[in-house]
Amino acid sequence: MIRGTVVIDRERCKGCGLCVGVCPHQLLQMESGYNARGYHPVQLADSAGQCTGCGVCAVICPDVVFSVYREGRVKR
Amino acid sequence: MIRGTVVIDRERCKGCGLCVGVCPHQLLQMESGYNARGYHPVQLADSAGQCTGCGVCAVICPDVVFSVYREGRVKR
Amino acid sequence: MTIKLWKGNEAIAEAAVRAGADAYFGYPITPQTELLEYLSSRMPALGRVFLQAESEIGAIHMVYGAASAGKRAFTTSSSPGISLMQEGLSYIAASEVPCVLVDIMRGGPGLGNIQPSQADYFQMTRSAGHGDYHPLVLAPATVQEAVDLMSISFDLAFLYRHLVVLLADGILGQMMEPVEMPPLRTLEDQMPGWALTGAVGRPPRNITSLYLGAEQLEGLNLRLQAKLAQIAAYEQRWESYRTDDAEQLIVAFGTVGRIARSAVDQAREQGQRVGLFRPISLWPFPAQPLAQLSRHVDSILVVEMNAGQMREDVERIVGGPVHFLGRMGGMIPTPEEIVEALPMKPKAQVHRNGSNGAAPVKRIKERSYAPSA
Amino acid sequence: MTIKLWKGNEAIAEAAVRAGADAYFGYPITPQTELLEYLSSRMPALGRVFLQAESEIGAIHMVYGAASAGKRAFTTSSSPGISLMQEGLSYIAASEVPCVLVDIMRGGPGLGNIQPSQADYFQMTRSAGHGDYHPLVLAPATVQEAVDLMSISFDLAFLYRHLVVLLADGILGQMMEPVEMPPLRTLEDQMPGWALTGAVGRPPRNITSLYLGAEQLEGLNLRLQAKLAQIAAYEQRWESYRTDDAEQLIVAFGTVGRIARSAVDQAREQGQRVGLFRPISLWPFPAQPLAQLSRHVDSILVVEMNAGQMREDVERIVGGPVHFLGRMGGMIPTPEEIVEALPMKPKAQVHRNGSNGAAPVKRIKERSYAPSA
Amino acid sequence: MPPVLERPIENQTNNGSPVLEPVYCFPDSLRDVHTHYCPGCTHGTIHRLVAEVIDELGIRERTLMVAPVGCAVFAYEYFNLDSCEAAHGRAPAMATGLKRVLPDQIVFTYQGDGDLASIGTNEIIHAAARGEKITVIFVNNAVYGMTGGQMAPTSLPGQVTSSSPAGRNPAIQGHPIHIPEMLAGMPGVAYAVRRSVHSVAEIRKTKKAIRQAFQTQLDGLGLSIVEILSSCPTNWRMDPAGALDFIRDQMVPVFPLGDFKVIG
Amino acid sequence: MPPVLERPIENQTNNGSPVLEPVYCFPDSLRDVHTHYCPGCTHGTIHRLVAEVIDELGIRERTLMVAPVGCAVFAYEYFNLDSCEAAHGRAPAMATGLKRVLPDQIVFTYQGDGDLASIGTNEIIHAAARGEKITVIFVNNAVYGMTGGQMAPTSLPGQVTSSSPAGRNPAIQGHPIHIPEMLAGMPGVAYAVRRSVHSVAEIRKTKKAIRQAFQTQLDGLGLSIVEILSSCPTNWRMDPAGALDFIRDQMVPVFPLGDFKVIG
Amino acid sequence: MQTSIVIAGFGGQGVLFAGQLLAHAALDARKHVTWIPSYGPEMRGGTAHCTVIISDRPVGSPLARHPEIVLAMNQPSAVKYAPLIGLGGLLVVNTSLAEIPATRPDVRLIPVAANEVAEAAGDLRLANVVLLGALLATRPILPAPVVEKALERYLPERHRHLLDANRAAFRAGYASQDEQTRLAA
Amino acid sequence: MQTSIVIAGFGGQGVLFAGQLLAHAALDARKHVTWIPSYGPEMRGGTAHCTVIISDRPVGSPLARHPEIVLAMNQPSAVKYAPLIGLGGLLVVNTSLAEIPATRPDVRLIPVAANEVAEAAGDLRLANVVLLGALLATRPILPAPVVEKALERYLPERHRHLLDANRAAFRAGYASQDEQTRLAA
Ligand SMILES: Cc1ncc(C[n+]2csc(CCOP(=O)(O)OP(=O)(O)O)c2C)c(N)n1
Ligand SMILES: Cc1ncc(C[n+]2csc(CCOP(=O)(O)OP(=O)(O)O)c2C)c(N)n1
Ligand code: SF4
Ligand code: SF4
Ligand code: SF4
Ligand code: SF4
Ligand code: SF4
Ligand code: SF4
Ligand SMILES: [Mg+2]
Ligand SMILES: [Mg+2]
Repeated sequence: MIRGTVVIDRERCKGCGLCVGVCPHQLLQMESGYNARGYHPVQLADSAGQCTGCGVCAVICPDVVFSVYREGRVKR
Repeated sequence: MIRGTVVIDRERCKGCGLCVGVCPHQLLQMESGYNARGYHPVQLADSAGQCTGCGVCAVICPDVVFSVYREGRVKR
Repeated sequence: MTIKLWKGNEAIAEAAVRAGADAYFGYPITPQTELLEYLSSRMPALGRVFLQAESEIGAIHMVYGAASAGKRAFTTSSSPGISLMQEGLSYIAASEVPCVLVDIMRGGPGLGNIQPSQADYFQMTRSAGHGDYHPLVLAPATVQEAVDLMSISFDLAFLYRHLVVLLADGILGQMMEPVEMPPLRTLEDQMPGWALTGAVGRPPRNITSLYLGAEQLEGLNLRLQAKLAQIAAYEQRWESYRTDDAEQLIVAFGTVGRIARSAVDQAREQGQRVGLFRPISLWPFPAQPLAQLSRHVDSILVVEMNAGQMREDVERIVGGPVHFLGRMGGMIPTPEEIVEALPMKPKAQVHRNGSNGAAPVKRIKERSYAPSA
Repeated sequence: MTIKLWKGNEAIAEAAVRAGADAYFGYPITPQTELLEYLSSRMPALGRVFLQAESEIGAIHMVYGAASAGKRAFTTSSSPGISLMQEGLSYIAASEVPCVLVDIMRGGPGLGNIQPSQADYFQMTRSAGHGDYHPLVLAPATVQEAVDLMSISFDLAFLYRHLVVLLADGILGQMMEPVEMPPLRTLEDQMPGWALTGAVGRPPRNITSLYLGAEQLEGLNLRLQAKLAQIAAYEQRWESYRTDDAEQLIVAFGTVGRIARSAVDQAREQGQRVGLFRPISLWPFPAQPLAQLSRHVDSILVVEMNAGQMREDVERIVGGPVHFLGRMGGMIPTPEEIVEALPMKPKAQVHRNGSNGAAPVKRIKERSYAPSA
Repeated sequence: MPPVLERPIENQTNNGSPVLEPVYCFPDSLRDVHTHYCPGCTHGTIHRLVAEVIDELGIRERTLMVAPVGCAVFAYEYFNLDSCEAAHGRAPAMATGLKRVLPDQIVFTYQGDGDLASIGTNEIIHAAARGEKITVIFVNNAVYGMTGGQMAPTSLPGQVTSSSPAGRNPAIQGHPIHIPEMLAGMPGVAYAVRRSVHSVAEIRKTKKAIRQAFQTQLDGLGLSIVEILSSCPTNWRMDPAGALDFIRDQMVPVFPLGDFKVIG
Repeated sequence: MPPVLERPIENQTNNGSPVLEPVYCFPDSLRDVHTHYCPGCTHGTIHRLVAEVIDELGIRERTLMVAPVGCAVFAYEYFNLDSCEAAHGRAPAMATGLKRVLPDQIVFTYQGDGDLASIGTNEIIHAAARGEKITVIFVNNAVYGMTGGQMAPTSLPGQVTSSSPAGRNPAIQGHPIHIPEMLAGMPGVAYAVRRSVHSVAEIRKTKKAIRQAFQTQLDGLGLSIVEILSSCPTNWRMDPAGALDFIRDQMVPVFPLGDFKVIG
Repeated sequence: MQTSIVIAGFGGQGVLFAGQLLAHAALDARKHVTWIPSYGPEMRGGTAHCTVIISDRPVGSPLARHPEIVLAMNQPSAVKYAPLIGLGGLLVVNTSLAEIPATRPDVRLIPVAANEVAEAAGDLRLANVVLLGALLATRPILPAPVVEKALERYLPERHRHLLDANRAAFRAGYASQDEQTRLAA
Repeated sequence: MQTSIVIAGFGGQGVLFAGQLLAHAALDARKHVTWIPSYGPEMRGGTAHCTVIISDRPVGSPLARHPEIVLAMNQPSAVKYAPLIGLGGLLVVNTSLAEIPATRPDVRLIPVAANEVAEAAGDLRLANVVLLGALLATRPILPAPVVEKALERYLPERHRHLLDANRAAFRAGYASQDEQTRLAA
């Protein structure tokens, strides 16, 4: 399985929760804290390194919060 | 053949000539004189009583110039 | 009768309903949307017509149609939407079909914003659209006054077979104030003698604004002008506040009129002899009363939420330049600001609240022809 | 250079072409249709853009788009069509995009007729649409002057990034007169620094009229007002004719201005000391020169083909009521009629042509506030 | 069979011939005034057809007409009906206002192609979308007649007009617009057809369609529209008969006659 | 397969793990500013898709956007493009003006359903009829979002909105309007499809359609339009995930996804 | 000196062109000049007219409520304009299509059977130019050669082949009055 | 006497209702009163505020650039309005969501952990009413019973079931200050 990760732009997140529902490995959850705009931003809980960099979180996110990274060369 | 006739409202006629072209018996022709609006109105030339009251002149006339009469009872 | 808190937009809507409105056609636009929303349930509940149009152009022509049937029809909008109605309004006025329009003004020009403004003064008092006419324009300063004026607007529209405009701004539309609502009027279904109803046993009626011959169209215009002269004679409305001994006169309408009232009180407390002239009918402008008042004061300050549109009328009527304070784009003049703009300063320096570090106020304040020339 | 007979509409169109117009968008309406028709062959022949829009609303927004690209874009219409453009014009002015509009006025209100009129004076000089601004309005009296003003209109529009309006009437559009056409200008394709061209190696540019914050929108308005003040300072245009020793002053613009010129000559022949003040820029109105002139005359007569729209400006500027002669709906005042309307009668009774049994002239002629109050 | 009035108006003796009965008379729903239409202009034909249908349905006293801006701008003076004159393109909105407050009356608009298919497209589409129970008589003569023959959205490819002097070029000015086809897809539209008046036979079919359009309204089924291909001899620069041939030979191929939607 | 940027922007080492390559980055064609859209509003999703397509086609520096009046009124602040802000409904006319004078640039409008399918129907239809070579991103959320959730011509039958408190009643307020279906019949239209953003799979399909729409313009084929079913959690009074389900369960049955016209 | 001329007739009789010809000639003669048509839908099928004003100084109103000269090409025009003619004016009337109207004593009346003269000159449609010729023979508001020259210069391309006929018609019109004038003298 | 009150917070915190409640109560107390919200798109997800003016005579401006009383329900509101408060004014701040801002010495500051108090009273969403209680305990611009009565009369139908909780929250807010006031005294 490809290994990957995501970088979360915490301040862009509006806490809508859409990404949480689509991550195939349930790696995303809402922070209890607030960001500057008063939203609970999402966070990656991937201690086991399960993220595949599949990018569906980025696809569903309306606020371009995620950058997604994957191991190895980018397929073209 | 049904016999009929038409009454021409000479002042309504604009001399467009459309009726002349459609009368199956070529009974209509333009007057050489003018009516009050400066048009050559159409006239019925039916000395032989050929008009059947078929009404196609009335159908084509854009200016409601014709009243059409036919012998006998009106069909319903 | 009970007094209740009403939101301006909803109060105006309810007042229209109680004044017997038969049909409403409108299109959403902030800050008047609550009017439409309120009517979307209220009108059908009474078996009357509510229809959201596809656009303001659609709305005004639906009103034109319903009004042509002799019904009490109205629409509401805000500045950009009003611009779109200009052609339709001109048709309505020319056809002498009665109708009522509510304009809850917002900041312009262009898309501007949704904040309060008075920058439709010209658009509404100087013939809406092309041609020579003026709508009858009423400018309330409180929600109660808006209700009261709305209550008579259909009557005026039908009396003169003319376009009546209720001209307010976002503040009046959005604010809540105590209101005593008039009762629901039940109107007998009396069709006026010009209404389109179907030509039953009478010659057909036409409603048109087309007069191909110049003499005919001049005839229409002379008829319109005569009617306008009548309206000017009978329908001038205004309020004077503490003007009896005033040395300085503030002239302001609508929301600014009520703010100026506070300014008058503040200035009086500071020992200045200030009064307020508040035109309620903007067309016909209450010219005589203002002209008369102007002869007894030393200075006149016009305050508006625009660049000085009513000012031009005031200058024409008083026969010379006046002082002016204008805020635009949704900025709302404060009573303090108005007091400060008064040309004559009080002799004693007076302590005043509210100067704690706020940014310096931008404003137009001048005494010359230049920009309005 | 050669002088040729030109029909007004076609001459204006050709002048626009020669002034470097890049794009025209328009919709047919009498009495300006020849403008569109002329350009439908002329613009493509030069590889420029001609497009008949689906409506006046479409046309003005196409102009808005093309002008946003930094091009010399224009449209033309007549009164009802101009009403439909009010929202778009307000957007254009607020976005500070330069563009040119030609309004060949016809009789109103409503559908009215297609005869000449000057009843868009208010609509054009008092902020077209909602919000605080004035277009720069130029009113030619002859076909030659229309050509001359059209020739500079794009330059003015670009200089100020503002809306410039050529305001004429059906007579000027339909008549032929000798014209000396300026040469075809070749403009280098210099894109102004604000134009939308694609953000190549620079930050993106936005053209908008939206300023959500009240302070921001007031900022825009102050900028607009400052610009208008500049325009008012630099762009006043007028003509004085035989005013040096005048006791009576006629004020008239456009077509009526040229007719009034004949009236001045006729009155002078009858021994009356009459002069003409003809504003060429209606906004900015040439206030100072008129104010100055007004101090040296005994009376002022405003003549218009409307119910007295410019009269309000004149009254404001001279500080009191003036005499007025207005014809409407396509009726055109004659020189004789104007002479007759002059308030001071000549001492000697003078023989005058043209009174052989014509119907008595209907007109508005008054000296009070009432209908314009 | 010639169109027959339901009720013969009068019997009369004509030059001593046997009793003749009127089979074709001036319709009640027209006023006996001179129209300003050019000689041979089929606006007149269409007026007559509409008037005959209203007569035959017996609804003259409850029918309201909304006239357009276009050559038919004076239609309200020619029809013997209560009527009004909408701004250019806005007739469907005005008709909506009338019909909504007078739901029992019959309301129809009479509109040209510039009026309905150019400036007023929004109003007709949304009246259709709302399913307004009105009837629309849509007269397509492929030009702006009133203003002197400029290109309309319905002008034919290649058609020379006063504003497409090189002929309408679809690559620049687009293709003609097909209104009934476009409206037929909407549930609010109950009847959408195209007819023509270029021959006696077509005129008769057009009358039937107009009748069905009004019947659709009487039955409360939704919006009904009849597009009618019509001539403009003046601006086409043709004689009246040639103009009818032009409809048949040039327009019908671009605007196929037919029923695009018939409900009820 | 996840959408892949043509050019990986940077390589970086993340927490000592092996070299990770970016497969999903912030698009060049967006500005890194906070948007005012409500949480979960798919306007944001659609913005991103459009930006990615522009990036991938390499046309950022020659693309001009026309923003609408609606919730996307500030789109011009969010896209990293030359852009302008049209009056309500008039974006296609403004785009026409731009494209006609700059035929080599890529011009697109971004419009809501109130903007395009209500007040601006005339402008979109005539841009389509003329075959303007522009691209239209049409965001249908079945309400007027910006003004607080009033009924739109696209509102569903029965849908409760702030101006149809009893639910939209087709007998009174008409049926929803189907724009791409209506435009597909016009020769000037080269690409007319409907997509949705209610799931990852649909979002990917939507992106492909947007890409093809821009390609259609690049190929000079005619007007291209992608209607996109979009959510308005705020005015629908739903949570963001529920709003996506609403699209899937309620909107798609009324607005079927699909290709109504594809040329080239 | 200022002269106002109204030319009126049926649409198709060339009244607008006759006026333009006069206007062109006036410009060639270095006069101030305006030409204005009646316009709009009432043209359609009905009557048309235009007004030409020729002057030594800039023209004020391009319209004349009481023109000095009227060329009436048909009956309705003759009826409409005869009473409007200015004091001491001139009415040229096409007797082929109009009866001679009653006129005031101060108005000079020139009847011309223009259709017949035109037909003789080669084309019935040149009645307009015939009337112009008759006018100039009666009131030399412009030198006849200038008008003939204008005919050459401004006849539209599609009518070029009728130039000789036009010239002939103009001269025939001129001659008709020349003669009459001589007779009257 | 005229008092201007601004109530500000996140959308959803009930700031508009709190203001309306005050306005209704003021009317019941036979005062002149106005209420005006912030409106438009900036409400969305962001902050909302309203202004209530209670007066003995007709209210001029329904807005106050420098309100006497501010109820700040969140951090941005506290930051925005603290410096705008009028001379000798009052700032009630919800310390559950906002830090205590720096204020001028003339401004009285009332910190209330409104979320906690509300939660204790039965519902987190009643923080607005808690703050109202605290306000009225500090500055009796209206009699507390009138406000309680207003709560009964004007609580929207769909929140009727929360009436008791509302009353409890109001009293808890009131009590919190009552106590503090006593302590401070
Ligand atoms: C707002 C507005 N724009 C333009 C016009 C000018 N106008 C009058 S009729 C017409 C076109 C009519 O064409 P059409 O609808 O096809 O009718 P037709 O004359 O061909 O029967 C136009 C553009 C107008 N009166 N109002
Ligand atoms: C002429 C005009 N009319 C009305 C409005 C008010 N208005 C602003 S946005 C909008 C509706 C937008 O709805 P939609 O296009 O569906 O976009 P959404 O907000 O749903 O994305 C309206 C009616 C306006 N600004 N201008
Ligand atoms: S990239 Fe895939 S696996 Fe990783 S967080 Fe996102 S959705 Fe989950
Ligand atoms: S989808 Fe985006 S905005 Fe929504 S919670 Fe996830 S990261 Fe935040
Ligand atoms: S009724 Fe028939 S036969 Fe008689 S004239 Fe008319 S067309 Fe000819
Ligand atoms: S068709 Fe009618 S108008 Fe035409 S010539 Fe015949 S009778 Fe006259
Ligand atoms: S211009 Fe055309 S459409 Fe109009 S009346 Fe004449 S022929 Fe008919
Ligand atoms: S109101 Fe609706 S469409 Fe607008 S931003 Fe919020 S969720 Fe999106
Ligand atoms: Mg047509
Ligand atoms: Mg929407």
